[in-house]
Amino acid sequence: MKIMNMVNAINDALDIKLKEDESVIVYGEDVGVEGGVFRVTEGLQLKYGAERVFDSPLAESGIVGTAVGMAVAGLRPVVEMQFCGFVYPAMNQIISHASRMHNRSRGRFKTPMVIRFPYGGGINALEHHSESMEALYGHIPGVKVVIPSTPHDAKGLLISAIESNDTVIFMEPKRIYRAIKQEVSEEKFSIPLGKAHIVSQGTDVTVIAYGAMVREVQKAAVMAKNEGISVEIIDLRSIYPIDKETIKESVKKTGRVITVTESPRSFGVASEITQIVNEEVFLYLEAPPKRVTSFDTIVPLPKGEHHYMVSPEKIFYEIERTVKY
Amino acid sequence: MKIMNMVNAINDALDIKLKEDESVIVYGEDVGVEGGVFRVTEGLQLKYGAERVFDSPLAESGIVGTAVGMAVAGLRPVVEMQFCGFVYPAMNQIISHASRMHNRSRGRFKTPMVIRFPYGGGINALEHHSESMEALYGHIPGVKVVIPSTPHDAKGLLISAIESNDTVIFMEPKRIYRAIKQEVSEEKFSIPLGKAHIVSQGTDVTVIAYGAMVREVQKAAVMAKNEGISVEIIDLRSIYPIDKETIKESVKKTGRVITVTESPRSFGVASEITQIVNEEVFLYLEAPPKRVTSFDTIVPLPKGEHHYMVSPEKIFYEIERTVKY
Amino acid sequence: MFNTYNPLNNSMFRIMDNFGKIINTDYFPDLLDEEILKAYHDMLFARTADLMTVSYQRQGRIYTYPPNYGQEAIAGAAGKIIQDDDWLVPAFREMGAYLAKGATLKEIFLVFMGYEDGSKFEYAKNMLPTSVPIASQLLHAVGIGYEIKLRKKNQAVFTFVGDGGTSEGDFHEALNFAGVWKVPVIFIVQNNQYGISTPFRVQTASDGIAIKSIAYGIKGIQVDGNDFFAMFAALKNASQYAKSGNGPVLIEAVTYRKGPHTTSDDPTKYRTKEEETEWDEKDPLKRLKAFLNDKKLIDEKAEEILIEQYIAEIDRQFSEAENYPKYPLNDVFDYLYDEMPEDLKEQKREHEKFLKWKENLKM
Amino acid sequence: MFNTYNPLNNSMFRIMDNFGKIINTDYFPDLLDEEILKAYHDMLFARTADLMTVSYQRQGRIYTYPPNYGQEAIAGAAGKIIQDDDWLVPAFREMGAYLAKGATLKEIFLVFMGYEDGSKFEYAKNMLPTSVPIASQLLHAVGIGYEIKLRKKNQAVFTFVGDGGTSEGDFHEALNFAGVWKVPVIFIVQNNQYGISTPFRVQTASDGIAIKSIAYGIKGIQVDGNDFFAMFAALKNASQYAKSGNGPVLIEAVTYRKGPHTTSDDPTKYRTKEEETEWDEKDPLKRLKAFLNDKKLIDEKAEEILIEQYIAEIDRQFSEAENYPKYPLNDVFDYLYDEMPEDLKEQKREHEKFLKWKENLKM
Ligand SMILES: Cc1ncc(C[n+]2csc(CCOP(=O)(O)OP(=O)(O)O)c2C)c(N)n1
Ligand SMILES: Cc1ncc(C[n+]2csc(CCOP(=O)(O)OP(=O)(O)O)c2C)c(N)n1
Ligand SMILES: [Mg+2]
Ligand SMILES: [Mg+2]
Repeated sequence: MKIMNMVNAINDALDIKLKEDESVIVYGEDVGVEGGVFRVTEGLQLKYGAERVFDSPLAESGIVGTAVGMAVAGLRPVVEMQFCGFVYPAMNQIISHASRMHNRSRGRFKTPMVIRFPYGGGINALEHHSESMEALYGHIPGVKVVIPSTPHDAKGLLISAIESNDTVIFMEPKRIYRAIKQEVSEEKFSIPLGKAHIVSQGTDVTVIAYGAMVREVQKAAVMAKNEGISVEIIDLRSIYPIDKETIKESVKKTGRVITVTESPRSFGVASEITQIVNEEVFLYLEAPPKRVTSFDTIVPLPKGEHHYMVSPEKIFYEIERTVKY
Repeated sequence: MKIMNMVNAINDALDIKLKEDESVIVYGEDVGVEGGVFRVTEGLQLKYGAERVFDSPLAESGIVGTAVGMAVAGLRPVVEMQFCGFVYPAMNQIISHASRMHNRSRGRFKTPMVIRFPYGGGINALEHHSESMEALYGHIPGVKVVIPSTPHDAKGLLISAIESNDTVIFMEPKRIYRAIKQEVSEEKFSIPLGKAHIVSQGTDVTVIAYGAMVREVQKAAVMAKNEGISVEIIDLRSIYPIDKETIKESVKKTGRVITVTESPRSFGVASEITQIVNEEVFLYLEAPPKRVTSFDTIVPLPKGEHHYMVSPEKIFYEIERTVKY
Repeated sequence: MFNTYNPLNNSMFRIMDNFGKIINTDYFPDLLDEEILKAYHDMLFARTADLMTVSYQRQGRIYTYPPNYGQEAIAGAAGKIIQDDDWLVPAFREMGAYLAKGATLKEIFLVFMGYEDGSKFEYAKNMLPTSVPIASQLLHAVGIGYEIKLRKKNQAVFTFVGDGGTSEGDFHEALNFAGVWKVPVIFIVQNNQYGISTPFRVQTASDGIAIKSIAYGIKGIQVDGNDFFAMFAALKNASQYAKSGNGPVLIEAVTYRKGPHTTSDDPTKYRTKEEETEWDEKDPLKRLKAFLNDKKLIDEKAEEILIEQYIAEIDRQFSEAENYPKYPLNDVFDYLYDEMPEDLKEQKREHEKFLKWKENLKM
Repeated sequence: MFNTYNPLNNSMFRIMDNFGKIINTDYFPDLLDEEILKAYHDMLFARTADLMTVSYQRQGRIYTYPPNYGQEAIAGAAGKIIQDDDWLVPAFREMGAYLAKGATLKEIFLVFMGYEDGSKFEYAKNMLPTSVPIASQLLHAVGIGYEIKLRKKNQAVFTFVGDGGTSEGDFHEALNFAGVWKVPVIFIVQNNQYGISTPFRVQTASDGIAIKSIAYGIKGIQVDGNDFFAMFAALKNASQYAKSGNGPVLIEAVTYRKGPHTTSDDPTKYRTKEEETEWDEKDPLKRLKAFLNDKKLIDEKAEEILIEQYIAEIDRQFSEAENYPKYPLNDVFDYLYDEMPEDLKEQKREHEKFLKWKENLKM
């Protein structure tokens, strides 16, 4: 075991896979010499050479499109988009190819590739660096979407993502890149994709989150506990496939559910969860499934970001209202 | 009044706006000489000249990106993407600029522009021509998303879209481009964006749809009527802003709601509507809000499309189950 | 070759004139007479298949189809150069290359009949399915090229795109990455003068396409795409050049789409009879046939019989495709992921429940 | 000029050598001594502001900032050429051009302090805000150029991008559209040798950037970007050329980013001291000052006083920015749409309700 933050843990996962599987390739803007603007890939080029860990030209469609080709040819590319706001030039390659090649070729060609990038607010970044658009990716048939909330999960989930034969969008909550440290095994281990994690058991209300919001929910749960409210916290871990089973079982028990995201409000992950609980456990519902999200606005520049970001207080506020409903 | 199909009606709206406002500009791939692959812009180049209605190079980011510039400079570009599956190369220009320029410049620069394209299945098109990804656009803060279901609506909504000072994504259900004919006024008229339309009143269940699905719902409603079920049909018309008021009032009355879309199931418009009714009229709900959608798969090639497309029977099936719940 | 036929010199690489006369012996390929005849026959087969496919479409037996008519020399020559181990990353208008690589007509028909199954192309080694989003496939070719280079394999990647496709950002990114990475990729631009109705002069103000190679620091050559020998020689040189580790090559094959864009297109709306006639004189099959005629290698009688055999063969494959089993519900779901997620299974089960209900409804 | 200094000739356009000597009198711009001195002072101001901004950042008083240090001659010259009516479509590393166009330092500071309000640039006529997604702004410039052409206005659009930005698809699409549409757009590529840590040779295998103009059938010129006179002359010619209806021009300004990419970057990780020293000799201010010195136009004493005035002025604007009012909740919502949708209003109301609750919570 070793104390790691999420940056270390992701680096460790890449290191393990680069070492054990010569088909793994890591590239993107500034990931080679510099080790990425967040230093996630630091040291890997020195260890595995500039043919396997390298800087690409500044072109996201180019990065993802070439990764599709590499994957088809038998490599396992793990590419980095420098920020969440710079994935969009690659959208066509993601939707039209990374997600479809397997289906189009009737399973003949697989695209085992990971597209990783930092996302989300809270680090005082300028425009285009702070959004949280996992719902867009979740809506694209043929990809998987994974978001870790701790160093341990980041390592285990990334290893699974690299070993998956499908295209995985791996979103890294950069706000907690270095904010959370924990003991993580230095051995190889993996966490299955598509399975949620019950962070803490509770009886009064289920609160579902992922990424940096899990920690905010934990803070809110403490406030709630002080008021005598017992919160069950679910960390989704995968946005798609979404773990209906865990959600269902929890809401059956609590009868109440709130989803917390830092994404725009409408057409987001919260709505999907609300649809699921309505379809699956309607009769267990004792209050309307609610959402605590950011607004349907563009993430403000740093001075306005506090208005936009979901706070533990706001989560607690909704917990209270839901429990009292 | 004149009998028009949707292609005629859109052409008419463009014609009216080109005539009365010299700042309106129409361009895209093959829209000039040929009048578009669906002939939507037929005759307009002859009438308004190749400087205002013209063929662009084959590059969607280029088309949308230049439109942002034109809009900022005071024109009102109406650009065509040839098919829904070819919008993705323009995603960065849509998300990073068309939706944000107004906010970024604190209202100094507006982007009055319309991005129109045919979408949806049912015309035996090959891959990348048939999808229905309105939820993606709905999730992008800063754009409006509009979908007409009749020739009349197409004309009135497009005129509003062109006159809007915001960026409007205007999705045209190509399956009913020529399938529905109706009397449409030749005069200029407009239909407000963001307002749904009650297609027919009913008391037992609310069924919400838009685009080509409205007609399918109407067929299902006839089946339901034969079984003594009274269906209220709402045509959403705008995906964003979404007309909560109309949805709310209807569900208050019926207590039951089903949303019908031809899009992938998860993270779609149906889930958003379910979230809205839960938030707004939970206590009126007598059955779980349901969705009839396509699958979370890629639209199959024509021979498999019947499996994928939502049928009146399937809508009726869900109506029955919901009413009997 | 790529220095002599530098696109900056404004010289189009040609070997044979419009009448089948050899005008450039320096580069005349080292091919046996039979090999040339075989190439001619392959092009004839492709043309016959193409024309028949159009007529199947007119009969309503397949959906839209993009004819290759008039462009056969490009794919024909490529078919001779691309080796088994090489990769083919196609666009959609190079049937001859598909066939040479081992794709069957039946599979091609299946695609245009609306079955994904066709796109598997199981007998075609190292060939990707058709890519509909224009120019996006070029990046896949570059990625494959990277794998080849990394693993030091003796392969090249051949990838196709149209003149319209050169306007897309992905064209730029692909050629640029290929130049930086020095990968063995041969980019073949079929400049058939139109992208649907849009003429080449609307796509770019540059002087042709080959010249764009300069922007990427790679080799480029403009070739008479209706000249089988020129295409053969250019592709052969490009392949050797790329496989020797020198990096990518851009080949602009100047040609003309004699047919419509697809079977739903009407070219009379945007081009003149004169223009079409002018290009008729440069027809690739006509020219190769004239060459063979001069060499007394053409036997009209035998050709007629051959064409009849072709027709029979094409018809046979077409009816095999027409008799293809129904598209099962499973096929909608089975190939999305390597392992189907629970939720997709549930969506399928739910739909099956509905189908059962529907059966009862009818009874 | 664009024929003589054709990028294919491998000739970089220079007027002044590293020591301020004029080596090319043919193109020496027709500028009065005072004008040159003023230009030097403007560059000095920009440099002072740049260095001070970096130090504000080091003090934690603003967020990340991308310094222009070493590249001042490019924006400095552009600032002299861009007219009031002309458009400026910036990237983010050309402060001098912002200032010349009428943007205030205060506004620039506001942006880097995290207020959108800065981006309004209300005194800068026809100037777009900073565009962060690399190269995407070039297409806006082309669209604006189209409006100018359509309405037959006597304007040009000046737009900036970096060497890294030339790898993006949007760079290609913008230059290609501009070529086809023949719009009055001047593309200024600041080739400062790096895109963050990525050296130019990783971006493209081409021989510089100017040469890429050939791919679009437009004029291109490679200019010593640290030579104020060369930049001035090239931009002036480009502006005249474009405004006369000849179409776009691509200017590659060869320069060096003497500072870090942004204040969060550490260049020692990816470049050598030797390289930095080598470029120090080509410093644009040093060179222009040497020229002025030779002409006896530099008064060191006066310059010191000036710099002190600059510092005071910059500090004044900085504190104005620092004393900017708090960011109100309204500002998150107010500018999304021309008219705020009901639902957004409701989201705001709901949040205000929560805030009220929170107030009570604290009491
Ligand atoms: C990204 C994208 N945009 C638009 C289309 C629609 N489309 C199909 S073929 C075509 C024209 C292609 O022209 P060209 O590249 O010259 O190839 P050709 O058809 O002439 O072989 C267009 C616009 C598409 N398939 N993909
Ligand atoms: C589309 C996009 N991808 C990535 C980034 C992150 N990024 C910001 S600046 C930069 C390097 C830009 O290099 P260059 O174009 O040479 O400009 P310079 O910074 O040298 O002025 C990168 C990769 C971005 N802003 N936009
Ligand atoms: Mg073409
Ligand atoms: Mg740079």
